[in-house]
Amino acid sequence: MTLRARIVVERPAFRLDLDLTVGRGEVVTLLGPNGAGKTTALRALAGLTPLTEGSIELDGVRIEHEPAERRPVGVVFQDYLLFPHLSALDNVAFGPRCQGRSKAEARRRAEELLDRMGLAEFSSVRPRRLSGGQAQRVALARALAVEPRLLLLDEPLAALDAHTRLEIRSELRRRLTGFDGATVLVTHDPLDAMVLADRLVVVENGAVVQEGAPTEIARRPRTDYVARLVGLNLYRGEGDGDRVTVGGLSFAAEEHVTGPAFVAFAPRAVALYRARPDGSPRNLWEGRIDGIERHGDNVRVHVDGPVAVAADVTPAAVAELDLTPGRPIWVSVKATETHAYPA
Amino acid sequence: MTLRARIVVERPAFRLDLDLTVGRGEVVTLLGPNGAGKTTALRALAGLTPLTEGSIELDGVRIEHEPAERRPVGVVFQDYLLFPHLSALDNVAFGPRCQGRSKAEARRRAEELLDRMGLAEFSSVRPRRLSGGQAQRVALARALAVEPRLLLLDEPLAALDAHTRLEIRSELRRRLTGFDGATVLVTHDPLDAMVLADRLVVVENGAVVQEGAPTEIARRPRTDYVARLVGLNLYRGEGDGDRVTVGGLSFAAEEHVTGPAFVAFAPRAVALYRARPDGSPRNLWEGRIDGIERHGDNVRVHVDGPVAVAADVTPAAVAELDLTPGRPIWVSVKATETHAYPA
Amino acid sequence: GSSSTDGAAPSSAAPATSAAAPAELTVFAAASLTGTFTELGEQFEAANPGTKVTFNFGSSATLAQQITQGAPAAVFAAASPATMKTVADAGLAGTQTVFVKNKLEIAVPPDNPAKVENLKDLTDPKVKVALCAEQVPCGAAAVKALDAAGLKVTPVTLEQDVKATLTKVELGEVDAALVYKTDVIASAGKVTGIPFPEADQAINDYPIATLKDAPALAQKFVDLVLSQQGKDVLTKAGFEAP
Amino acid sequence: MRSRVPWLLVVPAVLGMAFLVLPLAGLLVRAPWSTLPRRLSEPQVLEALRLSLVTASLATVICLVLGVPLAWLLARTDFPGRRLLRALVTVPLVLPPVVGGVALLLVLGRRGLVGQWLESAFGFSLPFTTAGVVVAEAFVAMPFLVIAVEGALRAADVRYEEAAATLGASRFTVFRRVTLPLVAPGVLAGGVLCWARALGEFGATITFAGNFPGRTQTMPLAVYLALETEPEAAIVLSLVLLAVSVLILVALRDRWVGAAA
Amino acid sequence: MRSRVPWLLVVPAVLGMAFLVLPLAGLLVRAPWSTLPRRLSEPQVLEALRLSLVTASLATVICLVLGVPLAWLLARTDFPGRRLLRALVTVPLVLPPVVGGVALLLVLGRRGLVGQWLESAFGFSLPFTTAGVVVAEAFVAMPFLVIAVEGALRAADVRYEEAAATLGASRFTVFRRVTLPLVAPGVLAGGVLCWARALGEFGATITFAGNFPGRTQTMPLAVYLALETEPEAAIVLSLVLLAVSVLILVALRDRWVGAAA
Ligand SMILES: Nc1ncnc2c1ncn2[C@@H]1O[C@H](COP(=O)(O)OP(=O)(O)OP(=O)(O)O)[C@@H](O)[C@H]1O
Ligand SMILES: Nc1ncnc2c1ncn2[C@@H]1O[C@H](COP(=O)(O)OP(=O)(O)OP(=O)(O)O)[C@@H](O)[C@H]1O
Ligand SMILES: [Mg+2]
Ligand SMILES: [Mg+2]
Repeated sequence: MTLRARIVVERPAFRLDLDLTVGRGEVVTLLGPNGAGKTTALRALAGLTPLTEGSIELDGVRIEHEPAERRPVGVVFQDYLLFPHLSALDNVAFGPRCQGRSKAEARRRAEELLDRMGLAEFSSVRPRRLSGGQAQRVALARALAVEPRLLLLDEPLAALDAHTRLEIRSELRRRLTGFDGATVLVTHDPLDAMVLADRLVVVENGAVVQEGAPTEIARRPRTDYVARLVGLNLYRGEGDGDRVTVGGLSFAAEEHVTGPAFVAFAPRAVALYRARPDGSPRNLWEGRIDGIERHGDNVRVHVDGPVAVAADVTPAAVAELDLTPGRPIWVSVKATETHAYPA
Repeated sequence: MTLRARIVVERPAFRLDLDLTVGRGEVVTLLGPNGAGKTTALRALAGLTPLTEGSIELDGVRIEHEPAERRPVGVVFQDYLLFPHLSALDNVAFGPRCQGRSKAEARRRAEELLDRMGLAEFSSVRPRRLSGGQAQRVALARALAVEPRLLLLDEPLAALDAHTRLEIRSELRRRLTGFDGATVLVTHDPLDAMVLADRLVVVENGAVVQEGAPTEIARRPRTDYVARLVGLNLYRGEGDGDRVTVGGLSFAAEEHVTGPAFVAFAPRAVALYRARPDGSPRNLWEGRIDGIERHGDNVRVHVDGPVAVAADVTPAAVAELDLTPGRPIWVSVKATETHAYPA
Repeated sequence: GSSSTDGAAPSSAAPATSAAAPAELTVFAAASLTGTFTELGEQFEAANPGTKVTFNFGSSATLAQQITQGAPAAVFAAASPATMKTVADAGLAGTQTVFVKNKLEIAVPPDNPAKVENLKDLTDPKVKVALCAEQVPCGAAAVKALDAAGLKVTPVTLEQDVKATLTKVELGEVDAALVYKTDVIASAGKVTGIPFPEADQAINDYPIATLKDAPALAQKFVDLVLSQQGKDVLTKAGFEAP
Repeated sequence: MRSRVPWLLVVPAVLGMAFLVLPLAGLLVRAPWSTLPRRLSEPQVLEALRLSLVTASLATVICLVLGVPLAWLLARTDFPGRRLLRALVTVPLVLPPVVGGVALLLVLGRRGLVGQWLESAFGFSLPFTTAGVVVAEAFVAMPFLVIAVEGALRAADVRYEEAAATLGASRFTVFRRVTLPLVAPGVLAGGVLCWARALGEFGATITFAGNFPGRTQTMPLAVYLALETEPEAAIVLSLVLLAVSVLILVALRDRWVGAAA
Repeated sequence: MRSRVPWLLVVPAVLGMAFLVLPLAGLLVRAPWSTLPRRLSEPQVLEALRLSLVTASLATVICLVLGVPLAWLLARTDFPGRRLLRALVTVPLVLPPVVGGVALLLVLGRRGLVGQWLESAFGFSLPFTTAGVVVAEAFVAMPFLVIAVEGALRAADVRYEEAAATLGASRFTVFRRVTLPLVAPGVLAGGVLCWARALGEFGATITFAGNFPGRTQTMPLAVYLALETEPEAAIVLSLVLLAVSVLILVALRDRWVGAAA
């Protein structure tokens, strides 16, 4: 393990308590809702926020008492924090200079990095004149320039446009692959998380709620937040082998579970009917439409009832079924599309 | 038309020249790569950057000579710019106060808005203590509080997590629907753009390159940037009815076009083969693998050759075909998945 | 030379006459008169119940400037005839009278480290000497005295006023200085004064005058200063009668 | 968690501190402490102290009211001659205070350019009054405030002001509700400089307002007179002035820091 | 594009400007211009001017070297007694300059606490030397620098310093390469205050360093003495001092503003 940390930070109205291990060359992504404590965790790792308790071990060395400047850590901040008085080039060359490289060497290295970020022509520009995305890329280059053994990124791709994002994501991916240190990344974007992360750590309210490979988490979310994140409907109930009881409903699922269990299915697996359907789908209940919004090419319908559920239907269906908020509606999910797993 | 503007801003190394019209209740999204001039355009509309040339007409009144504070405009800035010395509540109440409302009234209105943003408990908190996403939501509430007739949003959802984003997107959508003024929104996120926009304006290098309904643009991108944005492969060639010639290749497509034409197809429509396939697909050429990256559940393979192309394949296929960068590969696209339209 | 008003009956002899309205008298006086005039002021108030004497002490030059700019002063007591002349030239001064003279002494620290005994010792380059600047009365007097003795002294500093000069001696920064006898007395043993004969050729006159539009009370105050009672207070402080 | 001590900063800082504080120690050592109680019970001393505090505070208020807008004008607007005006603001700093007093007499004195008009129109004359002391102190102290506040304004992020403008705030509202709170530390620093300078003001005050006990005799003037008669008393008086001002500054900072946290 | 004029700001700003500049106008009106050429050709005047500029600049350099780190210490670190020290920094501001000069003599004079040791060890004594002038000016002017810079440091965003620390910068490097450039406007403002105050310094200088033409007689001393005999000459000398300082400040600003843009 490269990084092994227990991070406890106490704030007046908030407590963060995370165990975090990151292997050699591994990329761990912290995913969590706003205010979950992701930034706080990164700051603690970087040495900018003192730990209330806990320890941080990097390559076998305890660093929690080292000051920030002596931790072999590179940080990309959520709002860039590029030095306003230095050109893009000098921002990037700052770290190498601090590491004792000659001015020429540091500038050469910075030029190379900016070039790789597609910013060669902006090297003499001050941050105030950079657009949001340009600034973000300079910040990324600046953090990479110190060749850190622990790389911390707080929403590194948030300000990038889709085009640039693809490129920078690949660039980042490539850097991270050739990087034998540990990487901790914070993002809100499930796609970024899925693409970049070897392992996801989902944080809510200062604590880890789920941890694992992206595909595993996408398949078996354990909290409402994660479920929504990956676009699933998720409920917690009690399994008795065949069926899982949630609220007043009893769900049939692909898998057999006994004891506390989760039930999950995708919004596109949900069918809506004006009248009670006759057919065979065994998971059926009546609800009331709560809200409707466009979602990609489809329409996402939120239905209240014994359980709240999201359904994706085609725009044609909306017109055909005359779906309007407040209207009662029948909801059905096929058992073959419903997954159950132990809670 | 509510907003009718010609915005020309000249900078040492940059020229922005946009024509923009937004109808009553319409939401227009500016989409474009970093540095395209989106923020500059919003600043000009808000009165923060002077026009070099052009005019801005809002509800039939010319406002380009009005100072910012007398334009009926609300702005959400890219980096929030919440007043650090005021609580969240006072930040939101600032606008109503400036409009001459009583203190109590302004605060009531601000409380209501914060509540709707799910931030009721943070109303007495200073911005420095808010997490990134919380701050963004306060900024949104602050802009909405002045009941503007032109609402300008610079990446309003960028810092929100997927969960909150869904909610705030709906909230925003609802507000915008009940809002009979004009809305101009800048975003990098194609999903946000597709969901929120009635019309997309794609800006590159200071000029409009494409404009239209989201679905239309998604179906028929006219620049490489837009194509990548919506996840399509796009080429420009010469049609002679049956076929379109691009570089050395001749594409068969669903549609018949004569003269300058675009050819577009999705990465998932592309099939890869180790050896020349025998079957009937008529669009076939040999290339060389340029890069491979995970993309959602699939793998995206970039192939160089007579034209550069992106292909989405399953992880299983990667193993089976032993896809590694540098390896030669055969590429084929079915004519039925290939679309052609006039350039 | 002094002018006429000598010998008039001391006004303090008629206490009851002007008791009617409480009257205020503003006296502008050189800073070196602070101690003596404050005492005389108290005596004047005691002798003229219902009157209040207000002093404005400062550098004579500043006071002259203030008076020519319209300051509401009734009496001006200057530390040099030159400053009084400024006021007189502006047509603001009544009759001028020299009421005291001040004489120079050599001031040395009590331990007298440079063993200074007379004016000639000050010419020794190893002795650090402070003089007043030529522009202020004590400096002008020092130049006169040295000229009279035919000596040339190179001081380390030319001070703005006597007090500053004296401070340098008190703190031992200089070995000797030329200051007024009154200052040596006021320093209460922190410096030792050495009289020297050439001082008689460099005596500084202090003129006093009532000012234009002054109330009758002003002349009474001047009379008190010139009276024997006034002389007593002033000579006790080291001033010499004119 | 703390870094190594940055000696290159701490050593000069400590030297600087010593340079400022040692002379004070010299005064403390030499002061005739035994006479302190007697001094403090003299009504004249207390009166001078009160007058000093009152006039310095009033002068600071005037400087804030006129100086902060002036700093804003110099920092945020562009008009012909602004650069020259900005340099002229430093004039009262460079002017020897006694000359400053003379200049004030020439303008506001009974026979001055503006003063004679004040006198004939309102029968009101500034010199030799407590108001005159306030004017003299404000004149000498205002540049400190203006320059400090202008520096703070230039260092502040104007984008917050832009955000306020889009919310409908007039330039004055922007100034009052956004700019001013953002540069509060700079205004406080300037205010402290200004108040302290006013409190120690001597030359312009004695020249313009004279030296009348209870009316225009502030502590520095009392110290000057004490130097004439009893030099050691002057040291005691100075120390009293210092002690009071340090106490007030410590109390103020606490209050202010408390309010801002 | 411009807003309406914010009268509530412009009116007090113009009043403030008038208050600062009018007395100068008074001086200009009264100055005996005809004697100006003669004055300017007097070698003593030029010498005093040169000495003033040199000593004020040296004093400013000393203040920058010692004062900026001191401001940093007060703004960025926490140690017991910091609040008291911060208040003590203002002491030389409040101290009447003449008393300040006495305090310096008590410490650095021939028989002072430190001075007697300097004299016996190096045969070196500060009073009555040009170095003494620099010391006196630095003592009086340093608080202006420290307070202005501390204000600027407090208003600056510490997150940039954090970012620099994560890039491996020691606290001193952070200070030199990030903090200092960020607060440059504040340091400039403080430096201007400091220089101007040093240039106008009179009381402490004459008390500590004495008055000897060519060695310790700066312009304010020359002005003061001229006031004693020829008030009009004093006005001319003051105006010369003002004109030179305004010229230098305008030139400096232009240069500095040019470099920052
Ligand atoms: N300086 C501070 N003092 C006190 N509380 C703070 C401070 N900074 C953040 N908080 C609080 O700590 C909690 C965690 O904040 P943090 O910035 O770590 O969240 P986050 O997960 O990064 O959120 P986001 O995704 O919105 O950036 C929040 O509730 C926030 O209000
Ligand atoms: N103050 C300025 N002075 C000069 N050039 C500027 C300034 N601000 C921005 N620019 C330049 O103008 C161009 C447009 O910038 P703008 O911020 O409008 O881009 P954007 O489309 O908002 O990009 P992003 O999506 O990255 O925020 C960029 O090339 C940028 O470098
Ligand atoms: Mg965060
Ligand atoms: Mg932008």
